Amino acid sequence: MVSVKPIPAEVVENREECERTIVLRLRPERPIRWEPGQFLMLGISGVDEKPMAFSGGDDREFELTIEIVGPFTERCADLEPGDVVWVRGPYGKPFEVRGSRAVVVAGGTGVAPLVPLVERLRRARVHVTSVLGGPHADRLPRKDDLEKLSDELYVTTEDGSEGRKGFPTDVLEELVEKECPDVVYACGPEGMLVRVAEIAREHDVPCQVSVVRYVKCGEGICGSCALGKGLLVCRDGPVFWTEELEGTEFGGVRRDVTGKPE
Amino acid sequence: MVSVKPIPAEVVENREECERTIVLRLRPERPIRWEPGQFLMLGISGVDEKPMAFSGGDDREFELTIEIVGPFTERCADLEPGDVVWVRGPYGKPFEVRGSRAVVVAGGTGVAPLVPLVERLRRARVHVTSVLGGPHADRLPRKDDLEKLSDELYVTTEDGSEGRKGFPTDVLEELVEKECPDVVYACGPEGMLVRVAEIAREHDVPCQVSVVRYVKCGEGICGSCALGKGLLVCRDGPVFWTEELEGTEFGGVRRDVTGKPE
Amino acid sequence: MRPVEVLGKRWAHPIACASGALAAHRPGMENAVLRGAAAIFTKTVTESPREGHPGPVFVDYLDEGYALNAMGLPNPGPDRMVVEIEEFRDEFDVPVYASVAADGPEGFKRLARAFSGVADGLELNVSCPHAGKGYGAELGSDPEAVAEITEAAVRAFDGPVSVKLTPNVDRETLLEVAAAAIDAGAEALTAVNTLGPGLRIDLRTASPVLGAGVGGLSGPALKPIALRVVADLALEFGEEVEIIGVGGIRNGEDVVEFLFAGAKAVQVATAAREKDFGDIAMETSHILKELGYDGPEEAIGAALPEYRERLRRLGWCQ
Amino acid sequence: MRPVEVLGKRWAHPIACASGALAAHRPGMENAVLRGAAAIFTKTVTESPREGHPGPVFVDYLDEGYALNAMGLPNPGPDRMVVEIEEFRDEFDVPVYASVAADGPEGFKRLARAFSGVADGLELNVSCPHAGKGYGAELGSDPEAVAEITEAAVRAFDGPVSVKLTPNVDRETLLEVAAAAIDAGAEALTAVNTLGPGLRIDLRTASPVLGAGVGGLSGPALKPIALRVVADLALEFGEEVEIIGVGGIRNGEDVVEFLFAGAKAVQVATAAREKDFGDIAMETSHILKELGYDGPEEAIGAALPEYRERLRRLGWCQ
Repeated sequence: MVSVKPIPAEVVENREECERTIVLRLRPERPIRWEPGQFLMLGISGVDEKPMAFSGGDDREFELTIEIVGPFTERCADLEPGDVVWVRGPYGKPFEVRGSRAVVVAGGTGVAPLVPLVERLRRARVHVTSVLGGPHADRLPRKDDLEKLSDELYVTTEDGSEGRKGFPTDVLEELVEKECPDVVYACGPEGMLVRVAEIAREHDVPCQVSVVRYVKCGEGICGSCALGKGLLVCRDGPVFWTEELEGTEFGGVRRDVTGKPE
Repeated sequence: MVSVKPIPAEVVENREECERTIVLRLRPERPIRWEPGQFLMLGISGVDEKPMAFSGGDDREFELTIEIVGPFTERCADLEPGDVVWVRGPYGKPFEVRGSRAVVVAGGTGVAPLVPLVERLRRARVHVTSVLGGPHADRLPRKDDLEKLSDELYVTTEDGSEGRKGFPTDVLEELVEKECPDVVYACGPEGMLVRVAEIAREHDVPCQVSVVRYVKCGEGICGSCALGKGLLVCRDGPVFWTEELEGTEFGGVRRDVTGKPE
Repeated sequence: MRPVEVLGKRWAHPIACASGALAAHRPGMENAVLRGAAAIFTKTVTESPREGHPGPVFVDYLDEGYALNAMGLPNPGPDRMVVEIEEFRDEFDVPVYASVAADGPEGFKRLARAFSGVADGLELNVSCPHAGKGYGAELGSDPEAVAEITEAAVRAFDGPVSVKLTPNVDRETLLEVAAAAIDAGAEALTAVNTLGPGLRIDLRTASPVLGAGVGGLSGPALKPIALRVVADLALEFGEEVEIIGVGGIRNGEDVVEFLFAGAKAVQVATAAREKDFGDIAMETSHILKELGYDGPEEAIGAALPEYRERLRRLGWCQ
Repeated sequence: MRPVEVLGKRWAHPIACASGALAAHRPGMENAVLRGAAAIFTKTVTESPREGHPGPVFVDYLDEGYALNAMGLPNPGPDRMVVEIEEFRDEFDVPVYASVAADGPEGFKRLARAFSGVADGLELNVSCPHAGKGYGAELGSDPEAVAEITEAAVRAFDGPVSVKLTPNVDRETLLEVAAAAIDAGAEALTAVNTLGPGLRIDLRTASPVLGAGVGGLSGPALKPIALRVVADLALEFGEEVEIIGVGGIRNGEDVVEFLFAGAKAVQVATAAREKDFGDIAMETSHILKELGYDGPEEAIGAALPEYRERLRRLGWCQ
């Protein structure tokens, strides 16, 4: 029987990436083979455990891009090199590499799984245009990495403090017309993902999005991340082709930790 | 972790071999790879389970030579083709093939593991002289098989009703002088084995004997078959080089099912 | 496979989704049904919504035969679960049973009322080994508490009630608890909840692996314990109640073992990780046929005569 | 590794041969010691010799994390076991503890007398799950019975007494049983005996696999249960008694987990199938060093502060 046990991982680096966002570099006791789009469960002993997307690095040492949003992620921010955390994974299905021209749309910390995706796409000789959006100039995580990795990067901020004023979907609309991409990849707030899916559908471009739901067990048992139509985010996702999501709670119901719609 | 679970085996044949002795031919649900000298635990549901040496055949269908000595073996005698018994194994260490001339000494049902041993030896081009002893002419199990398989067969009976009057060890004494074997193999009553070991030692011939003790778990846990000097019959035996047995209870203490010396 | 009648409903086959697995809300129920579950037992609902324990809530030691979990009964509360069940019913015609837990008869009564006319039956969770003070197995190891709770629920609910038992009691107490549940009106017994709780310790941090500290043991290693409980219940009460087996079931052979032990139907939880309920049902059907049984009903309790015989030898049975 | 003081004796390291494994008689004890056991707990001795249950007495489901056994306490009786221990002592200077079982205080008293001046200590087996009516776990789930038995044995024996506990009770009963044993004079608690009993059924014959019908569950899957019991006992009684951990220990990491949970020493049974006690001791020594502990004594209870913290959240601890 395959078993995914928590293993210790040493914090190698914990850097402030931008406002309220850190990048945690971990070295697990044993290598973990992962693909862009997959996630692991990150545990801090005595605190809690949360799903986090792989966000760069390799099997022996990888990065997580973490937004500080509550008690658990605040504890993540306090981690120092040499500290031990616990990781189990990898879980979930990765992004699929397809075609020769891709547009990658990142909303805030949604950039996390997209950094290694862009790297993978470029290695597969796919032309990548990336769009990164955030509320303002200090909330554009992994901007430098995306810039370095992508063929082209567009930046948007809601207040116009950097790049274009507005939303990454504004840029996407232009890009799908101009660039005629073979595929669109996106991760970010669900509202943004819904809009990305619409734009892609309107232009008949296949589109993969990485969806966030309460993932508790990570193993497809507890049901908390069920999305409808038989889909579980932890097993069947978190990356879905947008047509798979039709008729599910994607873009509709979001549930809190008790399972109640928010 | 390696696991040896009971598997069903179908009775293919149950033939009366000679007085109070049957040969049971079994076809296990899955093949069992065994070597001459190894044994299995034979279970009859709701009755009991006992160790039995492999006594011929192959991985897919093998034979057991069973003396009827009590309630369990009486039930064995009642088995009919199509009946299902349970087997787990193989357990124990097999005989070692060595040299080019061997003498094989069988006392009564002790012949059980020796039939396939002789077959194996002949396949390895070892010259085999066998000795089979029993109380009288109707208690010489597997005589025909041994005769066919061995280069030479000597038979002894205590009452002289067949072959030489006396014990197989009488023949062995002559053979070790005459044949100068490289190795002696024996299985049978412990008194006989002790004598075989003495004769072999006197003539400096290496000797392997198969020892019988109460084997209950078969897995080296319960300790019932411990022989002294750290040896367990089920794991380190049942086949031992006679020098391994020095200082053990072999030839001395025999214990009943409670562990008490008999 | 032939349908079976369980807890007052017709199930397409004897394999349901266990409480704790998948059916956290409508989409969870949907997942279980689309993967072939013949009936749904919801995640346990408490009087107020619960967030559950901190993580890790599930740790997979399946290479050692088990998993530990301490979800901590996360649930949206009865009002919302009623809506989830109703929405589910709009789409699917599959029996849904509500698993409920409270800290005493009053709470169980209120929950029973909430699900009256909504769920096809109730399963009383008096057996969760990690629910904490006043909940779960603490109640379920006390025959008097079980009697009061069962009576309260049976009176307040308009359908069949099953009591889910804890295996973490001695043999005598188990039979007393079961008798108490039956006397109080339970129509079925669900056997068993997870074992323990169990503890695993991180050596690096010298602290428990699970967020809650301890968790219930599930998976293949639970099966022999669950089977024994089912067989003991079936010998003693098989004529009076339906027994629903749960614990470590992964395949058709496991299901048949439970049927032979006296279970009328079974539930699957941990194995949902790797297998669809429908596949297990297919396997069950094949194995029953191979063994010469026309359907699951015929196989129920097939091993009990011989089991009784063995217990007699141990002095545990007349 | 540094020696440890357990049950009044100096053990070379904290890993002993558990009762039930190997030490059926002198050659069995010899096997355990030659393979590195620091102390020997004999197979359980009853007032009269016993043949044990019909086979199979042991079934190996270790690919599912467990084994089931129902040896049925085969033993040569106290008179003979005394001789076996004395013969063993002529050759080896290793502590030997006699495991004993009877159906009440009188029997335990007689056994305690028989081993006085012979064994270095007694282990009271009130926890075997398949010994049958009147024996084993039936007694060990009743605090009063345990109190009487322990008192009788302590009075009649001239050395330390450990009570071996059953895990097959609820948390509250477990602590009551332990308290009863301690109040009656037990100097140590051995935790735990095998789980269950468990049942597996042959599908072909529709009957139990084990000769006795049911058997105790041992192996890796027992470990989390045993660890939780050890930790619960250590939190509650750690100052008053020595705790000897047993259940599913296969390697050095397992031993350290038990030390962290509060065990002063451990016993190994099922894993003796695949590994020598001495190898497990070596592994333990390495791991302790890696983790920065000078010896086993320092590691005892290292996880208890955090364990207590988690139990507090569950309301199970002050």
